[in-house]
Amino acid sequence: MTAVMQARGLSKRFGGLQAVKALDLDLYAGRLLGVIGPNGAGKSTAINLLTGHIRPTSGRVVVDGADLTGAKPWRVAHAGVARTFQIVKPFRGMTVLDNVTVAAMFTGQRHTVHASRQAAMETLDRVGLAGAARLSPTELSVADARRLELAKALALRPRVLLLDEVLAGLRPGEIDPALALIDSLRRDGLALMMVEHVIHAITAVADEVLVLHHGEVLTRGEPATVLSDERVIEAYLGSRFAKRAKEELR
Amino acid sequence: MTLVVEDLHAGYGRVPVLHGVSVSVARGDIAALIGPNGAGKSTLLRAATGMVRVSRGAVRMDGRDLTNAPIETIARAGIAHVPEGRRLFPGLSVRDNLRLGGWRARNEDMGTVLELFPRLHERLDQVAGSMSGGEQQMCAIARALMGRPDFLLIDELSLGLAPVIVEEIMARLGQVAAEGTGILLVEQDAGHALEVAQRAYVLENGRITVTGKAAELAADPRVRAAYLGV
Amino acid sequence: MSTVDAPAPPRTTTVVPAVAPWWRRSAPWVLLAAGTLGGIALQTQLYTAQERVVGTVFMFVALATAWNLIGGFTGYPWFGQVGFFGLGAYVTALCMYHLHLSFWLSLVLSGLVAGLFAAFVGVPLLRLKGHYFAIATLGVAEGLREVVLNLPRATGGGGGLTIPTLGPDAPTRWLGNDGFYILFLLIAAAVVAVALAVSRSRAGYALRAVNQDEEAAAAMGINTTRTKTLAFTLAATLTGVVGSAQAFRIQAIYPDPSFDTSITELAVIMVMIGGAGTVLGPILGAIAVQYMSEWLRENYTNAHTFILGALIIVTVVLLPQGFVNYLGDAVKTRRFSLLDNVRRYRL
Amino acid sequence: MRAQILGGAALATVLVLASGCGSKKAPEPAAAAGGSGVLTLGASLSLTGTTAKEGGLTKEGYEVCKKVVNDKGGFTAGGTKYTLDIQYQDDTSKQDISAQLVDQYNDKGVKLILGPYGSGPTEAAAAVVERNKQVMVDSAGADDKIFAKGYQRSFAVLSPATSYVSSMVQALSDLANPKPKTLAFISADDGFSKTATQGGTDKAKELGFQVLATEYVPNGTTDVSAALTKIKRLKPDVIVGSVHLAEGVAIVKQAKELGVVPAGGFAETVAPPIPDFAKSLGAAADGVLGSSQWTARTAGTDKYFGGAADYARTFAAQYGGRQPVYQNAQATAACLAAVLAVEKAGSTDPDKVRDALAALDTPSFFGPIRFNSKGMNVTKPMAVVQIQSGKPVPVWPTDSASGSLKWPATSA
Amino acid sequence: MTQFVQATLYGLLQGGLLALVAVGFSLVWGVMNVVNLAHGAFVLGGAYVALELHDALGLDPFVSMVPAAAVLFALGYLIQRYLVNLVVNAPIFITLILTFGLEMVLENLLRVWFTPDYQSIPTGYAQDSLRLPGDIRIPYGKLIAALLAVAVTVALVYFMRRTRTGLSILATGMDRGAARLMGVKARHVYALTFGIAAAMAGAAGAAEGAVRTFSPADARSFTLFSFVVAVLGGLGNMWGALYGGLVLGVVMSWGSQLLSGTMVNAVAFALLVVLLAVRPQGIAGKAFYASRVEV
Repeated sequence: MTAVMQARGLSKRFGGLQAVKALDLDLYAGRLLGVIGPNGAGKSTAINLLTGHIRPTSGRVVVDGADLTGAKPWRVAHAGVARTFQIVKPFRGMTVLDNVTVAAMFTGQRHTVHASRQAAMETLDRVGLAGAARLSPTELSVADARRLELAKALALRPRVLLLDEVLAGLRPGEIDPALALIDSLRRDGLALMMVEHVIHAITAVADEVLVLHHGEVLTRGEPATVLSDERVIEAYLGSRFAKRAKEELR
Repeated sequence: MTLVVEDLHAGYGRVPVLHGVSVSVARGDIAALIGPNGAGKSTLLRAATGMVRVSRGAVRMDGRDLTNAPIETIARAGIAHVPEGRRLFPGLSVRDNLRLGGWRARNEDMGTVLELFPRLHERLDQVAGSMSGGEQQMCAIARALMGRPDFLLIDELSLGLAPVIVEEIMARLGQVAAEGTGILLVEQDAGHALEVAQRAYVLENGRITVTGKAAELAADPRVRAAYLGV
Repeated sequence: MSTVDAPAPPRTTTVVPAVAPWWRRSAPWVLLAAGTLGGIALQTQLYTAQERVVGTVFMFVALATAWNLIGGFTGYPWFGQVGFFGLGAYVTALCMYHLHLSFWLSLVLSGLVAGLFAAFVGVPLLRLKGHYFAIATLGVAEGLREVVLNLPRATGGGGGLTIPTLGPDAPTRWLGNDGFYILFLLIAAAVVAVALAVSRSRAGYALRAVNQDEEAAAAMGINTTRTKTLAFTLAATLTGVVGSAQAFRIQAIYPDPSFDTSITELAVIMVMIGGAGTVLGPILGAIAVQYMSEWLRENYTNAHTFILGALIIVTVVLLPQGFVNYLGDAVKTRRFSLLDNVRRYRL
Repeated sequence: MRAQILGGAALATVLVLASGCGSKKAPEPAAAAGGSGVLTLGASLSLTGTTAKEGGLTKEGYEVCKKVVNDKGGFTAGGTKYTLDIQYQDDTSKQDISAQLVDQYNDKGVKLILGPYGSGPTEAAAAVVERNKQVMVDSAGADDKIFAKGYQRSFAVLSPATSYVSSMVQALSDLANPKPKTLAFISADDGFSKTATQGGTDKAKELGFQVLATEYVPNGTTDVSAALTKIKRLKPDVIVGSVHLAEGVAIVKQAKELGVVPAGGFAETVAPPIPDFAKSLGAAADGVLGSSQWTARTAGTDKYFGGAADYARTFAAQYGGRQPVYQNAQATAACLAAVLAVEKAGSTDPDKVRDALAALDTPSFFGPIRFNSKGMNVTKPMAVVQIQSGKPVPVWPTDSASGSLKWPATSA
Repeated sequence: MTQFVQATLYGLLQGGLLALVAVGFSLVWGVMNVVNLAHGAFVLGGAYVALELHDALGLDPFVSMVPAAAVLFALGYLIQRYLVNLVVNAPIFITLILTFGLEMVLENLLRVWFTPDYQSIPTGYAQDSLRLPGDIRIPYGKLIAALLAVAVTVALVYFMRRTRTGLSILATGMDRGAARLMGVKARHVYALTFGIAAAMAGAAGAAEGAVRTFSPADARSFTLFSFVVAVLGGLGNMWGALYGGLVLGVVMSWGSQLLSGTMVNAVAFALLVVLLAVRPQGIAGKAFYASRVEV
């Protein structure tokens, strides 16, 4: 099996700060890579590097064999890579429907306004936001705003989906449906990467987990193995969490 | 001597976020407000200090009504707010940031807060924006304390900090409270907060769903599952 | 230990059709056509000088609408519009004076040159944001004026250039007040039509997305650089056409009035007062401001700039988001109080 | 929703346009036939904008004309007794508004137009006057370019732009002793100043002067140091400025600052006769030559104003003792020419007034008024003044001089 | 060579004066993100105050800088407190248009009160100059003005960095919400900032009055040059206006030596556009002003 999206030796330096260092990763169709790490570990920078929002200092990004290193974000999007933002970025002056319509419209192929609106409506239906189509994004609850963010990414009809803390701010009761939705996307054959703080969510859906620390990969592998790794516990989880994690995994 | 938030309704524009929240802190106590991101924790603090308009309910300090007073009036009344994202003055030195903290009280004496956070001592002339996250958080709290507030509201203290640093700062907060300041601590990461606090509130979707002694909440299975579980 | 269960917040569940019915979509076009016909009908009722006044109103409708494409839809504060206005004017003057080309050909060429120049300078300029974009475009406009001033052989420098409109030298006869009224009416209608088409097309979605959040827009697959540059080029082309028509109308053109910053300022004020980012706002703003300024000038010889300035101040304090946007919000929320509106934006 | 707003507003738009502009009616007759009537002149003036100051002076001149003519009981033309009325509108110093105002006067039946201030607005107004078959007497648009277009219905009472500098060059040649040999020109960068410079350099070469340099400075600048620094090396005998007030003051001021001292002195158009010039520069203004359309010593009389000195008295009486400047006088003269032409034509019919203007040949307080085939008044000489003890003193032509040229005017 | 030295010195002096005119404009822009198009009218206001004081009391215009600053401070404070503060949270263009309307009003008032005449304030010494070897001249009037420009800038920096009020202005400029949390009264601080900027404009106007002619129509060009100087120098640095003014003065002076005299403005604008394309934050600007937070 070949990876849909590949990164090799991806690095980014901001002035004196090494935000991401020599990151390698492979995203496969139908598989979900979970990325965890403390704030400032370089998780969001990694996504920005993959999607072209930040130009890497060195390293390569390849999608389907095409080199997209340093390509502009819209080119990466056209190549089938969609993303969500950690801080949701709705177009506030537009309705929810128009927000998704924009995403459905510029996928690389030409779609008419008419067709895009239809497609947008279908996507909203899938994430359960159809009823809010005419609302302003500012009127949405936190959970619905996250749904909108996801709908916008899905409307691009991507093959790779990079999720930046989509579960943040969701109530316990809202996390499970969201995970079910993500799981269904995986079954549809999307290559997924999910940056997350909610660790038990990662363990529930991830096929592989990667831990970032100070911009470097601390470890990677099966969720259970990674979460019981001593270095991860020391650097990130802290002993108290590790104890609970162990109990839960058992 | 208490800070009381009563039946507070507030939101942004036409979007209500808080639906009747009541919280109170006494001087010398620490109260923790926990809940998921987006539940309205920050909005509660912002409404209490005048940064967000209150549509119904009241904010009172020692009986004095501060509802919808201008931000600076509330600050001058003795309520300090360490806001989300710390909001240090990035281009100014730590010294100038601290001076600004003491601006209202005309307090130029940095000795007390530097004792509390000795790390800041060697950073006094460094530009605030260039420090690490933990140091910035200490600077933000020190800046708030420079105003010698009666109440200190802290938003997401642990965000982005290494657990070790969080523990260090939490310990200092205990000291601060012991000297008579009331602290309202807003946290997504409930573990530490419930350890230092006397009282705790769980805020979900703009409503208080659980209140009680911090220790009891820490033992509550639902709270454990939702906010302490892995 | 007390526990309260939170009821779930109510959710709106009205499902709306994705696409509006045809009669709704075509309504603005019908109105535009009706407005244009109304403008032609109005002509029979006007004196010559009034034709000039209303013709100037049409000119500003076109300028404000063109400005709105980049300034309103895309959110780039374009403070150098008059540069392209003057460029169009001088291209027309040069074509007609030196090359003896017909006005109509010159009109097209003016638009093209203004557009090409915009495409050329747009790429570096559109990397700037906010006030910096404003000052850079202002610099380009002032620079163009200086270039015109310093090419006396071609442009006559400060001495100006007169477009031949009489006798054997004239490639195109002057159109007369009636002719220019119709010309400016048609240009205004055409520019509004372009704005309307853009507003409802893919490009319109792209421009608004760029305005709201450029980073997110790029992540949605929008080529933001191309989108911005196209909008800028389109706005500049239309502005160049307007400048060309105005040059032919006044015949004798000089650098200072052709590159007069107050033309840009007026266009910006019209868009802001009418409502940025809407099709209707700039039209209403242009009519209101130009009509008011003309009326004040005629009736208050010494104090007209004072009164107009004061009116502008009062208007932006009461309606910072512009008339059309205010009305839209107010109708939606059923809150019409202007004092509430002021409260939203004051410190 | 948006469509409804759009609809309502578009309707409102049409209504506003329709109600605001009124309906087309036949113009009211300008004057009743026989008996008595009012002759209405229309003037587009820059009362605000860049030439607001000069527009104000022009208006004062027109007002003096109106008062004097009406105080004399008006005038008679073709058996009808007329009083004079002048309508003003602000053109904000912009040419398109000036053109619009001339159209507006035409709509109201006002066929006789008094010129605006400045060459740009005058040029725009002249084109409209020609099309509407109105008649314009130009008081302040001096650029020869306006008259090169074959217009038949615009007449300028003032001497053309080319004579502004050439008159001073002629005066230097006639009067200066020791006679200067070398000249350096500084010209503002507008059409009028450049035309004047051209006239001056042509004249200088004709009279055997050596022109060392012609430097251009931006119109209206207050910093001419670069031009002066360049000229300093050349050590000209005279520095000649073809400028407006701001640049004119700056040249003398900064020359002093920079130690640029021509052996002879300074000569400048437009600026020196304006009282502000001497007031701004104090002692440094002394000795500067200036060209003026008119002085209180200008030769000639007419039946309304008498001689130039009488005019000055009349003006001072009306404006609180202030002495007129040439911009006032040329405006009055334009109005006077219009009145004289109507009298002569015996009618207010614009075609007849035009013919009367074309044939006009009369002395006046402003000097001779006679137009050539282009409509320019080339018979009237410019006057040259020299600032002496803070006052502009006419020194050339000698027959209307009140003092003699002091030369060299500067001392190192 | 002499010519070059003379041009450079003269450019520096002119630049100092440009800096004095622009420093208030730059302050208001940097602290409040308000581009004050009425700034030029404030400068003229100072010039007319000095003119009136000279005509009535015979005061030297450089002495009049103080009363001119005081009058303009009051005017600026009131305008910000009761007008501009009303739209501070509206999109940036609204403040631009508001101050544009203000400029129209002030310019009209100046024209009605002081007539459209060109004015100047004669001084005994302004046209005299210091002679250096090689017949290089330094005019006293401009020298005093330039030195005062430097002095005022230094005083401003000291005020901003060392005083309570200055610190509160700086803090409010960086993060208004956080400053208010410190108990800083934002309305007052904004009004104070605008007042200080207007005061400096007034002082600059008095100095301009001593060295050049002026009329109400000059308001525009004062604003335009302040704009250029502020951008060249960069925002967020108190020295920015001084750098920007000196650079612009010298470049324009050199430019008009090498090129035709009418290219001066073209040189200024070319410099501006190139600098913006290469280094948008200006010569000495700080990037963090781009990420200001306002509540």
